[in-house]
Amino acid sequence: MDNAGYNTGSFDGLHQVSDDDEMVDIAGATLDFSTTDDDPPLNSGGYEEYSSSRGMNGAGTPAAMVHPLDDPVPGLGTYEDFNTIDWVREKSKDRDRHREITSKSKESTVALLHRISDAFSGWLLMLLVGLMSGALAGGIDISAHWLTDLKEGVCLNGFWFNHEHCCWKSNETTFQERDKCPDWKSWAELIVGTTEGGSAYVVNYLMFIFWALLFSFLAVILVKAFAPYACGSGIPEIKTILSGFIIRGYLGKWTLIVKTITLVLAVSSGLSLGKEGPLVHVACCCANILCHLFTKYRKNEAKRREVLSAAAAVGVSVAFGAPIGGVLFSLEEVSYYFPLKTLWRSFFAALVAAFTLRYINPFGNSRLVLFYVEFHAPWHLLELGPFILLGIFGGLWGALFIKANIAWCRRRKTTRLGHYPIVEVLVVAGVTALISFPNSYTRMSGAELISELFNDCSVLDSSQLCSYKEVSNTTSGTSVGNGMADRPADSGLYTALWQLSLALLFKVIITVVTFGMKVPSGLFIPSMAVGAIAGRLLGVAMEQLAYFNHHWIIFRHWCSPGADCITPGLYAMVGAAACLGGVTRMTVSLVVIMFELTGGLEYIVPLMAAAMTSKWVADAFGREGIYEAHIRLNGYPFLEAKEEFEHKSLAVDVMRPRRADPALAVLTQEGMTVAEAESLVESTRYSGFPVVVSQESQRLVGFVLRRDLLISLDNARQRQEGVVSSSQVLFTEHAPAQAAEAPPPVRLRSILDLSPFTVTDHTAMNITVDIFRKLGLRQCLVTHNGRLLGIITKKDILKHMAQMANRDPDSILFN
Amino acid sequence: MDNAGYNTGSFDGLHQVSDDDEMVDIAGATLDFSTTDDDPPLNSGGYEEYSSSRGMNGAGTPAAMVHPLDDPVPGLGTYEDFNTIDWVREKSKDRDRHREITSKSKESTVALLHRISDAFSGWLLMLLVGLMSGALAGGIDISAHWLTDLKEGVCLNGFWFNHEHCCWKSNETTFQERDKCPDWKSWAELIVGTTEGGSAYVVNYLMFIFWALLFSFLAVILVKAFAPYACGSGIPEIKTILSGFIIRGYLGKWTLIVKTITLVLAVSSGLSLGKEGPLVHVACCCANILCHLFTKYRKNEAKRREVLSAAAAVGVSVAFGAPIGGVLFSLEEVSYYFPLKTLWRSFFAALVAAFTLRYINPFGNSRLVLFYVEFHAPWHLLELGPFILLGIFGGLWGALFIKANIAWCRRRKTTRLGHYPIVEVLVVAGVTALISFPNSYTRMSGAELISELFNDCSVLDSSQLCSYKEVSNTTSGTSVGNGMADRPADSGLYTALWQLSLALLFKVIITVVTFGMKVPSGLFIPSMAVGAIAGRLLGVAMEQLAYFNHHWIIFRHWCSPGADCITPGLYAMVGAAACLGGVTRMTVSLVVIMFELTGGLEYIVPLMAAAMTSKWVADAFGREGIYEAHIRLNGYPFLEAKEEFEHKSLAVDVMRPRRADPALAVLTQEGMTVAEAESLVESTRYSGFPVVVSQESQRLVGFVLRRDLLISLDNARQRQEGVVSSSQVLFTEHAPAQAAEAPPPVRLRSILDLSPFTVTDHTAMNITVDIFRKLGLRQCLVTHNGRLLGIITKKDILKHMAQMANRDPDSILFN
Amino acid sequence: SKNFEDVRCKCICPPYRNMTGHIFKRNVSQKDCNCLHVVEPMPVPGHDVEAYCLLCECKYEERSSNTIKVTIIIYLCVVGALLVYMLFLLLLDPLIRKRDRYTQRLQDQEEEAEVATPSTLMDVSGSTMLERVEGAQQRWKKQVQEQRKTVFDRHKMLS
Amino acid sequence: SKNFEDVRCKCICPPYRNMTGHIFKRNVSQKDCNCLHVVEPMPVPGHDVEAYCLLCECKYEERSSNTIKVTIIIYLCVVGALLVYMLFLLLLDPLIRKRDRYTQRLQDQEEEAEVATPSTLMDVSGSTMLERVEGAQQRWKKQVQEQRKTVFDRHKMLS
Repeated sequence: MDNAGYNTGSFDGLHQVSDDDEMVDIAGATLDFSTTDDDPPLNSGGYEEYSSSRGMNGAGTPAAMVHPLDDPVPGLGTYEDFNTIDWVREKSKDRDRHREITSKSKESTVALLHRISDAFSGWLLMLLVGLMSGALAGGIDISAHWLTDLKEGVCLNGFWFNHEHCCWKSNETTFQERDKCPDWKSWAELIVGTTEGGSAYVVNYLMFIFWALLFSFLAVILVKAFAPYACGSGIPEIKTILSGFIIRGYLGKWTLIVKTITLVLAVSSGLSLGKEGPLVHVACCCANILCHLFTKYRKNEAKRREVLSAAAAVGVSVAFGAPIGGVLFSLEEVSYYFPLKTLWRSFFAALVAAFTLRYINPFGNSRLVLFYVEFHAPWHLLELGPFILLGIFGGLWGALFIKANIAWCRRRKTTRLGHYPIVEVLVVAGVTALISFPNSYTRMSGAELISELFNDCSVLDSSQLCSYKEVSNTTSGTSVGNGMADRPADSGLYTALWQLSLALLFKVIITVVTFGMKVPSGLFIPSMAVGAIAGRLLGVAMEQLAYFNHHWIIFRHWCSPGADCITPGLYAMVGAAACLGGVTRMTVSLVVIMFELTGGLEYIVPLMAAAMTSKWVADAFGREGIYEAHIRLNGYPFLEAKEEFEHKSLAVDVMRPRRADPALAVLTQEGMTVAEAESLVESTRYSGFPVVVSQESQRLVGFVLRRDLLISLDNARQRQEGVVSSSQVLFTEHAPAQAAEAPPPVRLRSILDLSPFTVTDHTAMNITVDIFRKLGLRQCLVTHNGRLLGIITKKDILKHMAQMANRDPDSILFN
Repeated sequence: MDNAGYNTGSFDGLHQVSDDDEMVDIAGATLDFSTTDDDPPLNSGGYEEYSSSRGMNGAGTPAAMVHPLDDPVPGLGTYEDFNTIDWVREKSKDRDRHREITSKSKESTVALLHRISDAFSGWLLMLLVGLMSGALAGGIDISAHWLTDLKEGVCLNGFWFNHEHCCWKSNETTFQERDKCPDWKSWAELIVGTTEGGSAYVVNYLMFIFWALLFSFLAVILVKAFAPYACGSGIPEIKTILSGFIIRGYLGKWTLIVKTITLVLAVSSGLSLGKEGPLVHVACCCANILCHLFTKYRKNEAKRREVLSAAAAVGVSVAFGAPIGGVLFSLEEVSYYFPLKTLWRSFFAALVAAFTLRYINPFGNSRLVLFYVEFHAPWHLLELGPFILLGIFGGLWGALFIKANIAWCRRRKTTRLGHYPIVEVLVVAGVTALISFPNSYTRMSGAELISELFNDCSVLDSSQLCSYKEVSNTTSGTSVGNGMADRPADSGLYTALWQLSLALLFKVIITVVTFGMKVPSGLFIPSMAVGAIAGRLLGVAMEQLAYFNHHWIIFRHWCSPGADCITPGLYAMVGAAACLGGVTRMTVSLVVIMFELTGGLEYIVPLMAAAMTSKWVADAFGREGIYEAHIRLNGYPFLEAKEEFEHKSLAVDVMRPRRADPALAVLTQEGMTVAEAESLVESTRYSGFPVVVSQESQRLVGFVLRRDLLISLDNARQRQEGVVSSSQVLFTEHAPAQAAEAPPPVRLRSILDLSPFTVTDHTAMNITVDIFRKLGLRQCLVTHNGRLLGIITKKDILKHMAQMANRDPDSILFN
Repeated sequence: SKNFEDVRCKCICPPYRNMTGHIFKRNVSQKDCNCLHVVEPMPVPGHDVEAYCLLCECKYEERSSNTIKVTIIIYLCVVGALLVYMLFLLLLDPLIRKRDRYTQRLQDQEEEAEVATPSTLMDVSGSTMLERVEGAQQRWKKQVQEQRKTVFDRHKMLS
Repeated sequence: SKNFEDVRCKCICPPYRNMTGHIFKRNVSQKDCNCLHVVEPMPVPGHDVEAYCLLCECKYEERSSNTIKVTIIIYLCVVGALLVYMLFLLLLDPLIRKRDRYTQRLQDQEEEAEVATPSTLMDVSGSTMLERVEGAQQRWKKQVQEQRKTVFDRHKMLS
C-alpha cells in the first residue's frame, strides 16, 4: 500500500502482500523494486479496492503502518522516469509527516514508540548500509583477487585460494620469490608439465589471453542481458540522481547483482580499470534497496537522496579504507544537498563499512586496501619542486585524458562503433592482454602495481625496483628503522625503469579507450597507476641525481652521502595524487584519502602542493572534471554547484514564452470547464501550469503540475458523480454561485501549490541560478509588477547556460 | 578612498593617504580599522572633494586602484552596526565586480594582470592568515608556558626560559624528577633559601596566589581599558557574525592585540579555562585585518565572511594541531555559508598555519599540542561498554554544565553581580589558586593535566599515575614496544586517584563560574580535563577489575594474566571526547580532532561511540550546545541551520503588519514628493520600504532600503539643483509628463532593488525559514494573488520561533 | 574458535653477513610472534642472535579460509545461475512461449505501447502464484529491454 | 646555522636489573641520536648493552632559544606599553586636557551626540599630523567607551 500508484489494475490484498515479498525476492523473475512507483496510474479504476485493501493491510504487517498523510488519489506526488524532483515539495512533505508523528506521539504509547523508531530509523538504515556495503566490498575484493590469479594458475589444495593464500603456510617460499610454493600450479605446469622454457611461456601467455577474453566476454554479456545500467563507473549518473534526477532502475537490485558480479569479472580480466568508482554505485544500490525497508525513506525522494549521499561516502570508504576521505568525497564531489545531519550519518556509515571490511579482512593483512603504505621518511622543502612538476604532469594528463576520452565516447555515441559493444570489449581486452603479459608491470593488476610503486625500498624488499648496488657500511650502526641510505642503481633497476616507461605509455593509451566501455569500469586505479609510474620514475631519477651529485649546492645541506634523503615511493604517491586530481579535480578529499592511505600527517604538504597544481593546470585547459564532462556528454540535467554563473542575463531573457512565442498556457482559478482544461493539457507538453485569477489580470494564484492535474481530472471523471466535460474546474476555496442544473464542479484546490516560487523579471540570472541550486527548484514563475509573465524551468536554465558557453543548447536532453 | 562612507567631513588627499597608514599603525592612538565604514555618512557634504581626491588617488597607490563599481554616492550599500547583511545583495555585488574585471581584462595587459592578481588574492590572503595565525599561536604557546612556570619559580640562566627549557641541557635531572636542575629556582629558594619544609611551602603557596591574582587582574583590567570585546570565548559571536551580523570592532586590531595579550595572562593565572576558543577569535581577527589589504574582501561583507569561515578553521587547526579537524569544525560548528571554494581555501590556510606553528616549535618536541599522544594499544569490543558509560557521563556533564553556566551568566547579566567584573575575576582567581595549589593535579595547567592523563604508562614513565606494583616476569621477552602488561595498583596510584577525584569535583564546579567572566576564556580544555579525569578513573578501575578478576567470563578471552588488555590513557581520551562533545555537541569534527591528536585510525570507533552517546544524552536535556545557548542568552539574531522549523504556521501568520496593525508603509513608484517620502521615513523605524505601482493596486515594483533612501534624498537635496520638498520622487524608468514649471524630479530607480524576494501568504513557514537560511535574506515580501500584503524580516522569524518554543520573543534584541 | 590453519607469524629476515634473506612462517599466537620464537633454526650463532633479530620483521597475520571458500563458491554459483538463466531466456523461453497464449501480447510489446501494456498484463495476472511470477517476469524483461534500448541502441545514457 | 645550545638527544632508560632509571642528554646530530652514542658512561657491562639499549628511548629534540627569548621580550614589552598607556590615559591625560581647548568638546562627548561628533571632530583635524592623531585617538576612545557600555554596563553582549 505504500507503493501507491504502482500497479493500476489490481489492488487486491493478495497482491499487496506479494508486493513486500518482491522486495526481498531476488530469484530472478520479480519486478525491479524501483518500478514500484513507476507506471503512471492514469487509468486507475480500482480505487475502492485500493482503499479497502489499505484498511486490511493497515493492521497487518508492521512495515505497512497507517500513514495519515497518504494522498487520497494514488499517484499524486510521484514522478515520472527521467524527470527532476521538486526538493521543496519533498522536504515539506517530510516535515508534514514528521509533525504528524510528533503530534500523534502524545496520544498513545504505540505512537510514541513509532516516533522513536522513526527517529532512529535513519541511524539503523545507515548501519545496514554500512554492513551490506562493507560485506559486498569484501566479497568483491576476495573474488577479484582469486579471479585475477586464476589467469595465472590454480591452487591444488583448494581451488578457492588465490596465489598468496595458497602459499599461506608453505615454508618453501624464498626471500627472492615470495609466493612460490608447490601447491600453486601455473597453467603451463598443469598442461605441458614444465614451468620453464619457451613452451611454458607460450602456454601461460595463451591461457592469460584466453581468461582475459572469457572474463570480459562474460562481463559484457551479463551487463547486456540483465542490467544495462550496470555499465560504466556510475558516478556521473549518481551525481545527477543526487541533484534530483530520477532514473528508474538505476539503483535497483538487478543493477546491484549484475554490477557486483561483472565488476569482479572486468577487474580480473586485466582491463585497465578499477573497482573504486563502481563501488560507489554498488553502495548506492544497497542504500536504495535498504531504503525500502523504511517508510520514511521509501516514500520521499529527498530523504532518499540524503541516504544516497551517505552511501557514496560509504563506497569510497570501502574502496580506499578511508572513512573521512569518503565523507569529504561525497561532500566535495558527489553530493548536491548535504545537510549536517547527513554529515554525521555518512561518517557513521562509512565507519561501519570500513570496520565490516576490516573484519572480513580480504587481504589477510588487516589492511583495507592493497596499496596501503606506512612510511615516515622525512622530505625536504626543496623537494617541493619535483612535487610541483608531478602536479603539472598530473594536470596535463588529466586535461588530456578528459579531452581524449570524451572525444572517444562521443565517437562511440554517434558513429557505428557504438553498435558493437561486445566486440569492442573483446578487442580491447584482447589487445590489453596481448600487450600486458610480456611486461611484468602491466601484467600485475593495477592495485598491485600501485602497491609495488608506493613501496619504499627497505632491506626487507627484494623487488626489481629495489635492486641497488650494495655500498659498504650501509647496515652499520644500530638503526632499526626501515629506511635505507641512497645507493646507486643496479642494472635490475634500469630494466625496471624501462619496463615502467613502456607501461606508462601503454596505460595512458589504453585507459582512454577503456573508460566508458559497456562494462563496470572505475577510473581511480588507472589514473593513480599512471601517476605512480611517473612519480616513481622521477623519484628514482632524483635519487640517482642526488647520489651522484651530492656536492651540488641544492643537495649539499640535506643529501650528504649515507643519508636517506629521497624516497621514490613518496614521489609515486604524490604522482598518483596529482593524476587522480587532474582527472577528477578533487582536492581536499583527495588529500585526505591519500593521508588516510599513508597515515602520516607529514605528507599533507607535498600532496596538497601536487593536488593544487594539478587542479590549476588542468583547469586551465577546461573547467570540468571527467564526471562533469560525462554528465554534459550525456545531457543530464545537472546544475553544477561549483561554477558560478557569470553572465549578465536577467530572468526575462531566459523565461518562456519568449517574445515571439505564443502566450503562456495558464489555467484560471475559476471559469474553465473540464473539457477546456483537458484540451489545454493535451495540446501542450508542459509539465505544469500556473493558475491565475483571470486571463486579463494575470495575477498569480498558484501552480499545478500536469501529472497531478491529469490524475485528478481522470479520477474525478471516474469517481465523482455527474462530472462531465462541461463541469467547471475550480481552484478557489469557495465555489461561486452556480445555476442549479449545472453539473457539479471539480474542486482541485487540494492539488494546487499555493506557494509557487516567483522572481521578478529584473532578477539577475545569477541570483535565479542560485535559488534553483540552493532550494532545488524545478521551475520558477516570473512576474512583473505582480503580473505573471512567464516561467523558468531547470531545463531553460541549463539551455541558457549552454548557449552562454557557446555550446549546443539542445544537448540538454532531459527534463 | 575605498573606505567610502568613512569620515564624512574631510575627503582631502592628505587624509586619504593617512587612511592607509592607519591600517598598519598600531601605535595606539589610531582608529580601529573597522570603524572605517562605520559612521553613517548622512551629513556628507564633501562630494566634490571626494570625487576629485578619488581621481588623484586612482593613479597613485596600487592598493587604491580604480574601482568602476564604486557607488557614486558614498555610503550606499553599507550597513550600520548591529545589523544583518543581505547575502544576496553582497554576492551579486561581487559577481558584478568580477564580471567587470573579466570583461576589462580582454582590453589591456594591466587589466589582465589585475584580473589574475584578483583571482589569486584569495589564496594569498589565506596564506597570510595562516602565517599570521600560526605565528601568533606559537607566541601565545611560548608566553603562556613561561608565564605559567613563573608562578612557580624563575630561571637564572635566562629569565625567559620556562622550567623545561631552563633544564634543557642539564644532566642533573633524574628519572624520578625529570625537570629538576640547579638553574631553576623556586620562589621559596630565592626568598627563604630553602626548597624543603613548611616555610618553603608557605612561600611558594603565597607566591602562587600572588601571581595568579596579578595575572588575572592585569587580564581583566586590560580588557576593560582597551577592548571590552576581547572577553569571553568569542565563538558564539563569531557564529553570529558569520551568519551575517555586523559587530563593528569585534574583529578589530585592538581586540586582536588585547585578546592575544590577556589570553596568555588568563591561561597563566591558573583559572579553569583554555586557549582554544579564543584562538579562533584571534585567527578571525587576523583574517579581518588582513582582508583590508585586498579590495575584493574589504568591500564585500559576504566575501569577508568566507575568509572568516576559513579563519575559524585555522584557529582550531593551531589550537589542536588538527588541520582537517579544524576545517570540519568550521563546517560543522561555526560556519553559515560554506561553499566548496571555502573548503579548499580553509584547508590550505589550516595547513599553512599548522606548519608555521610546527616551524616555531613552541614545545620543543615537534608537536603542535602539549597533549599529543601516540599509542597503538588495541582495544576489545567489550570495552565499548565503559566507553558508552563515559559517553553518558559526558552527555550529563554537558547538559548540566550548559544549564548551570547559562543560569550563572543570566544572573550576572541581570543582577548586581555584573557590576563588579574585576572583583569577580579576582575572587574566582584567588579561590582557584587557593584550592588548586595543594593538589598537584589542579596545580598544573589544564593542558599538562590532560597530557598526563592521556599518557599510557610505559616502562619509561615515572609519574604517580604509573606507580604499579612490580610483578615478576614483566620485562621478560624481547618485546620492544612501550606497552606493559596490566599490574596491580600501588599505594601511589591510590593517592593519585583520590587527588584526581577531588580535582574532578573542583574542576566541575569552578568551570561553571569561570566561563563567561570578562577575560578571554575557552571551554575546550576544562571540558576535556573533566572528561579525561573521569575517563582515567574509570580506566584504572577497569584495569584493576580485570587484573583481579581475569577469570570472569567477560575478561577470560582477552585479558589473560600478563596481557596488556586495558589502556587507562585511552579511557581518558574517550572521556575527554565525550565531555567536549556533550558541551559543544560536535560529533564528526570532534572525532577527527581526536583522531589527529592521536594519529591512529583504530580509536575512531570508541571515540565515535562516546561522542554519539554523549550527544544523544545531552540532546535529551536540551537541544542546544553551549554556543547556541550563549547566542540565545544574548539575543543575537542567529538562525540556527541545524534545527528544523517544525510548526505549521504560514507566512501570513508571521508577517507584519498583523491584522490589527496599521497598513504597511509603502512608497509608490511615482506621485510621491520628497517631503512625503521624508516624512514617511522619519515617522517609521523600518529599515526598508516596498515600492508599489499605486496605493490602490498594491502591485509590487521593488524594495528600497531606508539607509539608501535617506542618503540619496539627502544627496539630491544638496547636489541636485532645484530639488525642493515638493519635487517628485520617481522610481520609474521613464519620467511621466510633468508641468513645465514643476521642480525637477528626484530619480531613485538606481537605488531600487527590482528583484525583491517574495513569497505568497500561503507559503509554509518551514519553507520560508529555509529560504531565509539558504539564501541569507534579511527580509522577504509577502504577496497574495499578486498583491503586496506584508513583510517578513529575519527578526520576525526569530521572534516567531521564540514564541513557538514558549520563550520570550522580546529576547531577540538585534535586527 | 580460530582455525589452526588461519594464523601465521611471518618473519622476513634480510641478507646478513653473507647469508641470503629468509622467510620464516609459523603459526604461533600473537604474543609469541617475534623473531626468537619463529626463526627456527636460527641461522646465526648465539651472540649474533640479537643483531640478526633486530633486522628481521615479524608480522602476525590472520585470515579466514572459510570466508574465502564461501565467498568464492557463492560467487561462482551466482555467475553460473545468471548464465543458465540467460541461456534459458535466450534459447528455451522462446520455444515454450511459441505455443503460449501470450504470443500475441508479446508482439504487442515490441511496439512501444508503453503506458497501456503493464495494465493489460496485470489484468491476467493475480490469480495463481505462477502467473503472477510470470507477469512480474514479463514486466522485468520489458524494463531491461527498455534499458537496453536507452543504453545500447539510442546511446541516450551512459556513453 | 643551528645553535649548539639548541639541539639535544635525550635518552630515557628505565630501571633495569636493580639499576634505577636514568636520563641522558647530549647534543649530537640527529643521525647519531641513539643509545650507543648518548648513554655515557654505559652503566652495564658489554654483553648487556644491546638489551639495555633496547629498553632506552632516544628522542632528538630541537628548539630555538632565540625565538623564545624574542617572544618573551616582545610580550613583556607589549604588556608594559599597554599598562603605561593605560596609566597615561587614566592619570595624565585628564590633567593635560584640563587646560586644553578640547575640554568643551570632550564634555559634549559625554552626552551621546553620536552622529554629529565624529564630523565635528574631523573638522578641526587634518591640518597637522599631531592633531589628526589626536582626532583618531578621540574616536577610538569613544568607540572603546561604547563597547564598554555595551559589554560591562548594559550587558547587551558577551554575557
